[in-house]
Amino acid sequence: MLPELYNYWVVILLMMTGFYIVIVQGNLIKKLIGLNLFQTSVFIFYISLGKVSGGSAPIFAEGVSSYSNPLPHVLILTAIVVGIATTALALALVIRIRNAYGTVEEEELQQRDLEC
Amino acid sequence: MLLLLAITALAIAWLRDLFAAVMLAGIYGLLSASFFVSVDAVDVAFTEAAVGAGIFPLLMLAALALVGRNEQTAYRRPLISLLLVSITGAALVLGTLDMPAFGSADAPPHNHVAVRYIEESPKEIGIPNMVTSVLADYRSFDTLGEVVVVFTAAMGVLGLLFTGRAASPGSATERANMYDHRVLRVVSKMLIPLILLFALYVQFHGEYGPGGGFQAGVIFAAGIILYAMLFGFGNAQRVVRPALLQILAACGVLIYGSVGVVCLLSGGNFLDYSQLLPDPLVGRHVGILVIELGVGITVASAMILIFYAFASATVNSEEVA
Amino acid sequence: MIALLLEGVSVLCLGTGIFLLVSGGVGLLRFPEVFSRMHAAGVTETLAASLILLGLMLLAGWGIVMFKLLLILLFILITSPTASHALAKSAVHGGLGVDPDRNETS
Amino acid sequence: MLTVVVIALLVVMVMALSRALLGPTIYDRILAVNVFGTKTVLLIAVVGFLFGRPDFLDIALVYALINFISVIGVLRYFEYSNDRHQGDNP
Repeated sequence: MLPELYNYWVVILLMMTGFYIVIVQGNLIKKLIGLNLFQTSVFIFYISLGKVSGGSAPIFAEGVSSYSNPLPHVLILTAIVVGIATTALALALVIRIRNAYGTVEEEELQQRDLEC
Repeated sequence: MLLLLAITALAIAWLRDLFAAVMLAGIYGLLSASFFVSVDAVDVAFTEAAVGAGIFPLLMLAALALVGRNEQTAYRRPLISLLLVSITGAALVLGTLDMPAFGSADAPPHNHVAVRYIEESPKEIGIPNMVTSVLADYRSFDTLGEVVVVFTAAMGVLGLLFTGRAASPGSATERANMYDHRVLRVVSKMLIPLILLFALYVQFHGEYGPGGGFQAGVIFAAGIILYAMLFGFGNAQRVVRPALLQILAACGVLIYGSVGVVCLLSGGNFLDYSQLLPDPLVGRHVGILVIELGVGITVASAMILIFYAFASATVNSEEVA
Repeated sequence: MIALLLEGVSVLCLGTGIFLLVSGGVGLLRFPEVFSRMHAAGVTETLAASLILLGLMLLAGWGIVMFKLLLILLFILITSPTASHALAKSAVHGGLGVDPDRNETS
Repeated sequence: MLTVVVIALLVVMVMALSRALLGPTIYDRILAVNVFGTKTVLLIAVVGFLFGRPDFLDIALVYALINFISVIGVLRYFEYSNDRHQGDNP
């Protein structure tokens, strides 16, 4: 029972690291990296759900009997592209914040916000 | 393989210098893509490699060029958050205890929906790559939504950053480090046509092997970005004009939507390709090909536009700073 | 007979490839200075990679697979030296220059 | 035989990763990423053979391509930020 679930525990570890980075780190860019970490761990979780041991990649070929489940792959394909689109937008926002406030650290942002 | 992933993730958390964190994010993307290959997720590995290990670090670096590399503030209240994180982690681990074993064939998700797709899709659509058949045919409406998402993201980034003033080819930074890339420029002159050709290859054999519109678009954009990096943004913007790209991004989405409308006109419901041609099977093939083309054009031009926006932001802020 | 010979040669290629790989890896870790590490990494990237790919090609036999492997081999042989060249150039440019008169690496 | 190759590749990747983690200068890290990328290309090619699915090689080719572009990107960025801090370059 233990060795099979190893995969899911590593995914949870990655998720928690990403979560930790987002909470603790002050720098906005570092938060984005943490967010990306969190996102990739969700992808890994979905794909490892779809794996059938002994099944090969979901491309129809002669002499291959069992396939891995193709459905999570489709889901994750869409999710990766949407993920990169949102990260690009977030980075653009960070740059505009930098131009406006002159800093990217969370505390200074709050202080400057209170002042003006 | 997963152990390596875990180590990289922990290292990223621990590192202070942003530059090193971005480098490790690149390695993390590569590692997760190789994990996807070992778990038979071929298309996903393709996309994750092209996006997660390719475009993501490039975008982060472009942003870092503007924002500065070091991270001043120390950690804030690390212990409480560590406690919070470990509690949620424990709760999640509890959740996984009764999940099916990794890779077990009789797990619930495998034997209801997937069986129908694995059996029917080669017969109904006749292309070996089931992932593309589901992506482009059964679920093509969602893919349309996704293409629109990429398009709006590019427009959003343009709105935020792009000031339209293209970097003049002769500006100071261009001429300054023009001289020291002699070897790189010669090599990339050889490589870039190969890269673009490979992108087209990936685009059009999406039905038979791993590949498809997204991956092709990202590789195409990576080729152009390489050109822009080595030959300066002024020349790159002269070669691939931003205005042209905006039109291209729009017409990619247009192609996708118009295929749907054509199916509507010829009697089927929206995006049902079997109406396109008298013989339904060939109709589906044509439909999928055109859809992938539309997706490829939009993704490629969106990525290049985003990169131009970031690049023009660096040039402008340099004059301001 | 030919198959056996091919098999033998490919095993030989893979064997030397692995040996070079591991020695380069160890070199990467133990060398004191950036440029000597770059040399060690260069060994693994070019020679070991092409040997392993050659071994795979022999295994694959004629056909589309061999062509793809050839493509990958060519691509690696073109890109990795250029990448290390660019890396060395920017290392020197970035102030890490190894002044020639200092013979022993600190 | 192929499994031995896979194990050797994994060992070298761990070495490159450790070099990336503890590398003193930035160039060590870039070097480690470069070595890591090339080894992943080989790993995918060998794994493709191990499973008997030769169509994995497209992914290996994409890896090599992306690895080259990210290394060039990093160096280009690094030179660019040097120029800005020093004002004019030599």
